[in-house]
Amino acid sequence: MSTAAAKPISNTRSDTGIPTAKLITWWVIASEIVVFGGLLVVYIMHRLGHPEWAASAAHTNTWAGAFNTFVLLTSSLCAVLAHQAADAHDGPRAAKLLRFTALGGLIFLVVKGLEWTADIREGFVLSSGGFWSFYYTLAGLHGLHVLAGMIIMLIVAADAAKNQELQRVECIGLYWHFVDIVWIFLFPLLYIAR
Amino acid sequence: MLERYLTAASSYAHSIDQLFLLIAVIVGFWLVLAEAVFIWFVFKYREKDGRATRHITGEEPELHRWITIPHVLVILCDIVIIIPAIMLWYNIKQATPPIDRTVRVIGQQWAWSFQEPGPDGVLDTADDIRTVGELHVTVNTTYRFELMSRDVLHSFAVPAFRLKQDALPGRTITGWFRPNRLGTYDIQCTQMCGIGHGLMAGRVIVETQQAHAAWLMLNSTPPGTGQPAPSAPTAQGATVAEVRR
Amino acid sequence: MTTEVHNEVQTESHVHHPNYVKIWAILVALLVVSVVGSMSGVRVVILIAAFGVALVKAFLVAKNFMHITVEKRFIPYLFLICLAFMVILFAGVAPDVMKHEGLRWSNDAAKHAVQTGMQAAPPKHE
Amino acid sequence: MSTQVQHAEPGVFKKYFWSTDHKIIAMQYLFTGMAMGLIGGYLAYVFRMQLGFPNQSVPGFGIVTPGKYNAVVTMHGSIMIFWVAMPVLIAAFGNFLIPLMIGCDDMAFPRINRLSYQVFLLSALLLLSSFLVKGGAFGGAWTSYPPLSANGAYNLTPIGATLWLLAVALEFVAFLLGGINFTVTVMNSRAPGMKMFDIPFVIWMIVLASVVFMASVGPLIAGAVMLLFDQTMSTGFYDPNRGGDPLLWQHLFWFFGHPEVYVVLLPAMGIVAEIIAVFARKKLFGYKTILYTAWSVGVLSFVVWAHHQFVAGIDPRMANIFSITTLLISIPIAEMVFLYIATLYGGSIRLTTAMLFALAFVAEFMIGGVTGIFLGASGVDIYLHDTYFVIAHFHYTFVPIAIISVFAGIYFWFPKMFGRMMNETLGKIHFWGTVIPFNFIFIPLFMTGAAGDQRRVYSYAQFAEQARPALQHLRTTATVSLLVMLAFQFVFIFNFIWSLRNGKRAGANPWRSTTLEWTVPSPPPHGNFAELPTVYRGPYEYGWPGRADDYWPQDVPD
Repeated sequence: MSTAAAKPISNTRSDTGIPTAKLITWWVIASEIVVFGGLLVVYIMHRLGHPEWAASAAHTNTWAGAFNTFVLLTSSLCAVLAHQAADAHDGPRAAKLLRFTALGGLIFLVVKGLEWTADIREGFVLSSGGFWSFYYTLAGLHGLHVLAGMIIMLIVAADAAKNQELQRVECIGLYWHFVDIVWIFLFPLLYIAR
Repeated sequence: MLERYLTAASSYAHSIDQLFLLIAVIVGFWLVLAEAVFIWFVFKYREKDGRATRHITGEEPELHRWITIPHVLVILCDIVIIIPAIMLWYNIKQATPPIDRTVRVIGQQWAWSFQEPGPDGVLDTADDIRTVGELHVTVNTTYRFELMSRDVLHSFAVPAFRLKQDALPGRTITGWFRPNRLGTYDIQCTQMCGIGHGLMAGRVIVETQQAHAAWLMLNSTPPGTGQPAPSAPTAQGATVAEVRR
Repeated sequence: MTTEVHNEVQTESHVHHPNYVKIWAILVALLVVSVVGSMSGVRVVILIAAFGVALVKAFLVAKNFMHITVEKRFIPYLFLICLAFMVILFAGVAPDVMKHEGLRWSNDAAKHAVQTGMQAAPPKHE
Repeated sequence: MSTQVQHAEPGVFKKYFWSTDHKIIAMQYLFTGMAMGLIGGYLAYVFRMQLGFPNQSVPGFGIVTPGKYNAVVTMHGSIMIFWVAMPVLIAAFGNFLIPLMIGCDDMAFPRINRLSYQVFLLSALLLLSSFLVKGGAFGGAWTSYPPLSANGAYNLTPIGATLWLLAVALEFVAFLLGGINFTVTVMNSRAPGMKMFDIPFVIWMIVLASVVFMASVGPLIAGAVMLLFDQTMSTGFYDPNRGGDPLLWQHLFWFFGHPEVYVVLLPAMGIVAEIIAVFARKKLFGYKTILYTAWSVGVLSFVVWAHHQFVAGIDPRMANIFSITTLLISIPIAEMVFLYIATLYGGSIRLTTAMLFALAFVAEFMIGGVTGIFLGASGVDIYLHDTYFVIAHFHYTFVPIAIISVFAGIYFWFPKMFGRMMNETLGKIHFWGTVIPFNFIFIPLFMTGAAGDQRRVYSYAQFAEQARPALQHLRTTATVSLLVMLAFQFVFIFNFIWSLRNGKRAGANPWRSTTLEWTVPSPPPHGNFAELPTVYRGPYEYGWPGRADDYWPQDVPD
């Protein structure tokens, strides 16, 4: 999507005062809120209805979760700094910071991979009980968003390095902060509450 | 009004029919009125040369009145409908009249099986009568039913009783009915339950005290015989019983 | 026209940047708090450490990193409406799914699962 | 059409299949939707034949076994809602009308728009492919309630069930992409001077529908993932014996499923509003009031979902709340209809085919609306739930929405789409041949429903009360009427194709309408407007006193 084709005029108008790219990002985030929101609502009501799941929840690795939270928070910092750089029309710096952010995402996914391998070694798989089904589904859905975010971020970074499409830096940043916020809630729900 | 289409054979069937009639009258009035005005407008304001159209925004108070007045009336009609509707719902699905006898209704792919408490009137005792596809009840007796499913969703529906309740696997859902008319009536499954959905029929036989007593005597055998034939997949079949322990 | 709009909006929305690194430091501190809190056996402390802190962190990120407070009003409202719908969903579904018993119904299977589960492994913090 | 064009040489392929032009994408959606509509109609023919003339070999299909019957009804429902109503009403008309009516050259994100259609096409092909797989197409009803849908041992169509789920999920993705694009375009890309209340009503409705869809579908997407895992990875999200709950899916499905009804209703209302205004030569009666009622419908639609589940095993106390909200939503809908009728008042009504269809929408939709009251009243719903009364009710809403209003829209915008007029005589034949049989299909079904006919049953032979000859006559009547209605659709198809080549050439503004799409040549060139217009007034300024013309286009300065 990053090939700089001739944009329609409709894309360059801004009746709301919000640039089009930013506006669609907000709407995408809104639609993601209800996807994650729905899944979380369902998980929470099951968790409240099934106290016995706490036993399974006790097996999750709080330290891995905490470290991943730290990683995401840091990558969010990089993202917002990249946005700052883009505002200052410093494309290369923005690109560098975006790549750092994507690196954070990579670390996050690696840690999650190791964590899951350990869980599966212990015999906890997707189908071994209610808690684990939700654990893998929630974290997996979030992980997919991290992955997607990374890919888009690298594409945006490639453009930004050439000082092109700098407005996209802020958009992908917003999306990344949203993914971060989702994790901020997943962390206590999956790792702490027991 | 509904009796014209199907006999009413339970204590609350008639009140459902009455509510149906009430709603039919109210909404029928509105429908006829609206359609009449609509057609009249289409005819009266058809294109005629020499008559220009009028520029009306609809904000003019003297015109907008014609929207707000029916608007308020609709609200009133809604209230007139909702109150009896909820009262009826309360009487059928929430309030429980004094129960004379309890039967268990079990849905499975693709048959209804029933557990009658037998002469001692207590479920899960040796003299229970298990039947498949046939429920024997006594007229003018208030029955409590325990509804369960062995596999997928089913819906226990007796149109003549105006009775309908879904059966969910893993759950026991109770309700009541009071047959007040002798005869044999259909039992349907009204929830899609697989390829046999259209074959999942049963009969409820409303009989007199004496007839029912005779039937009890005849069939009250130790359990084991008359067990409902388990239908594929049987794996889930056990769970209901297991959960009951 | 477009570029004007861009600049206009962007400057307008970032007149003064918060110190992002400071915000980040606060977030990390809160993270530590929640982890430490979760180690304490007390249920109330855990819940506050877990979810109270999570709310604060989410707010900080939304405010300072996403600049949602200086964005056009209807954006935060849009998100709040979406969240409100989720609350409605919870309110409508919980009576059937979260509860295992209600008026004229009882979820025997779920009760059974809870029962056996609790016998198998009584959770620590119950 | 697009699917055929794929095989043509790259030039044509790029023009008609890979294009990012909103008009081409609209045509892709329109023709795909119409093709799916033909399939849906054929399926209706199959199961109506089985019901009307039980257990006889259906010409063009064969013997309808119970399993095939379930698959056919399931696919009919899914296709008509997700692959006909949605793509034609929202995507096709939305894509075609939004940029033209708000006065810009294209969607804000043309490539996302193209992607949206491609995902949609993929979902359609995925669904159709399920007819060919082992076990056949999914037969667990369009609501796909678990455990039946979750367990191949129960539904006996393991592959079909998964394909159905994937297809629906992809379709949701397609409409999320499209809907968000629509919303952003209308919010940001309007012509200078077009304020909130200068936006044509149909555009408002399409955007509102997109937003309602976006906000309601999320939980179901999550739920679909869970169901997919239940089907393929042996999780137990909906399995009561493993800590799951079958009721959960019903809640997630209807939390989306009921707003979905309004997602397709509102654009239909919008199309009808445009046409009534033009051919009655009248400003919409209380434009703002209609808008407010539409908004309140959109909001209320989120709090009524469980009225689909009154007897589904939800806590009976909850039913009371949802019964009240359900009757509440009847108020704004009723007011909308009143306002449409009031728009006719004082007008000068020209009964073109488009207008006839638009008026028929209002007349028929009223019947669908009032019969909904029976079902919203929880007490009566105990008896009517899952009977043919329900089927007749929602077909009295969905046929006006997905068929009648769509025909109205096509007859109305055909000149703009293809530069030629459709034949009015054939159009009127098609109109009467569609609307009259339609009533004779579903009025008998109201009766069989009142007599207790339950849904999704391939034969009533097992049920003494339902097997009465009187009821069978009603079913046969419905079937015969359907055959008549389907036969008359060929008149439309002929008219459509014939008019493409031989129709009378249409000028830029054949209906003497005020909105912006009529200010450009028919068909509009790439980029739509030679110079982008400026808007000076609301969309429905007809019959201004003291003006030569009885209409005053939006882009003409005073």
